[in-house]
Amino acid sequence: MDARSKGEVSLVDGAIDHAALLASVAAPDAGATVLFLGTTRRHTGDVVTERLEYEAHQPMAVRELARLRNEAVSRFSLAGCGIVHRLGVVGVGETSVAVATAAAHRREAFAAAEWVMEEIKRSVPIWKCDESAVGDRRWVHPEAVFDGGAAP
Amino acid sequence: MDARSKGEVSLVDGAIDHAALLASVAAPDAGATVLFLGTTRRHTGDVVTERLEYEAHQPMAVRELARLRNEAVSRFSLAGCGIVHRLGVVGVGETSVAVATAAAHRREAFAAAEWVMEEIKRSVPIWKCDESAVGDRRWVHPEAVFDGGAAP
Amino acid sequence: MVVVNLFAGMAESAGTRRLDLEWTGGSVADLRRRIGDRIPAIAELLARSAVAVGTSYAADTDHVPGDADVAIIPPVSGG
Amino acid sequence: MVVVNLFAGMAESAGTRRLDLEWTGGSVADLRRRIGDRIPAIAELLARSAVAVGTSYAADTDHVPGDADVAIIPPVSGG
Repeated sequence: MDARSKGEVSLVDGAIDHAALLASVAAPDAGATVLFLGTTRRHTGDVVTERLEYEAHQPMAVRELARLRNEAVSRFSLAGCGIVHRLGVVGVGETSVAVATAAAHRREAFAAAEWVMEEIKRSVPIWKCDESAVGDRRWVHPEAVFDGGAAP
Repeated sequence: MDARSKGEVSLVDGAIDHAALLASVAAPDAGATVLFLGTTRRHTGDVVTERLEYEAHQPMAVRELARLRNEAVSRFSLAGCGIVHRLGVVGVGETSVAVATAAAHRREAFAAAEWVMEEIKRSVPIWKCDESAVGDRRWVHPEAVFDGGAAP
Repeated sequence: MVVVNLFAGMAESAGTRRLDLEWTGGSVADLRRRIGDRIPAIAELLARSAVAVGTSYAADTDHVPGDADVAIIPPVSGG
Repeated sequence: MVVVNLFAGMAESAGTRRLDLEWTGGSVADLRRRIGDRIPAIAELLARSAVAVGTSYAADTDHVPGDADVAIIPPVSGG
């Protein structure tokens, strides 16, 4: 981890403290800070979601998140980057993932936060189970072939 | 203003309450929320900034911010959008502008926040004065010809 | 009489935030010339600025009534 | 003996989060076949999954020692 950049990665069981995450990436040479929050939404097409449940291979997920964080720092010249993913049950309107990036200029801060989110969805061993209002449970395993991009 | 979308615009004299701004755009069908914070940074090239001072044509700035907010809501199908710009003295590490966007999907939330920031810098009658550590004061009026894009 | 409101670097260069000018009506272009003649120090920045009559941006050919409240909007730098 | 850890929809389909298989060593491809034969209900998802030996992703030709701890990583859906 780049000693000059701020922020960490973590998996948490309860509500994500996004104010603390923002504070953790603050730096005097950061002119731009971006916070992304992924929240459980009620409707996806015709499907009504009641809550989501997240599960992870925790040691691999933490390591992969740290790798993404460090790659984002060097790729986008960030002053800070932090990622928090919540596990367990996440109700509608609650936050499952938070990414904060800080950079000298806004383009890098935006691009880095978007890139980290793309990569989380592509390569970090975390899964969600969609629980509908009528009680159906469905683990989500997208059909696209796992491309091994996460391999070292 | 679209009655179904959340969030407002404002000019404030003190610290920006970004947690309140985030909360103001929350919506059950928003799966993605982006918060952008523009903060005063210490170094710009070789120049060391001590603090910035912002001034606005307040009624025109509020009206222009509201126009941008509403255009962002319709252009990016946002569930919510809020903008706060601080006026007066803003020290290093303090936030001068905050934009929050909420959308069903992250691409729209990111794109809208970036677009709003571009437009704020292009068209809203707010000006900054850069005060260096050695006491120089310099109002910033970029050389590019004002293109009248803000005109109705 | 027209009231001309100045902001930021323009107010600093002019040494005032408000100019009161005798005015019986005319175009925005006419008003620009009057302001530039009165305060040459701001002529260069004025040429790069927009003009609002009331709180609406106005083109150089637009009319400025005799009792207007006008704002000069130099290039912006918020954010 | 190899310990195979299952997650998410794969654990749900298998009815367990952990399989203990007799194993004296072999390739990842061999292990995939053994798992699929043992629990046909997860064969389709297994074919779309990555395999980690310890906490490192492994290719089908990689060796899985006789005492390995293995994780099957089905397509991810975090975020």
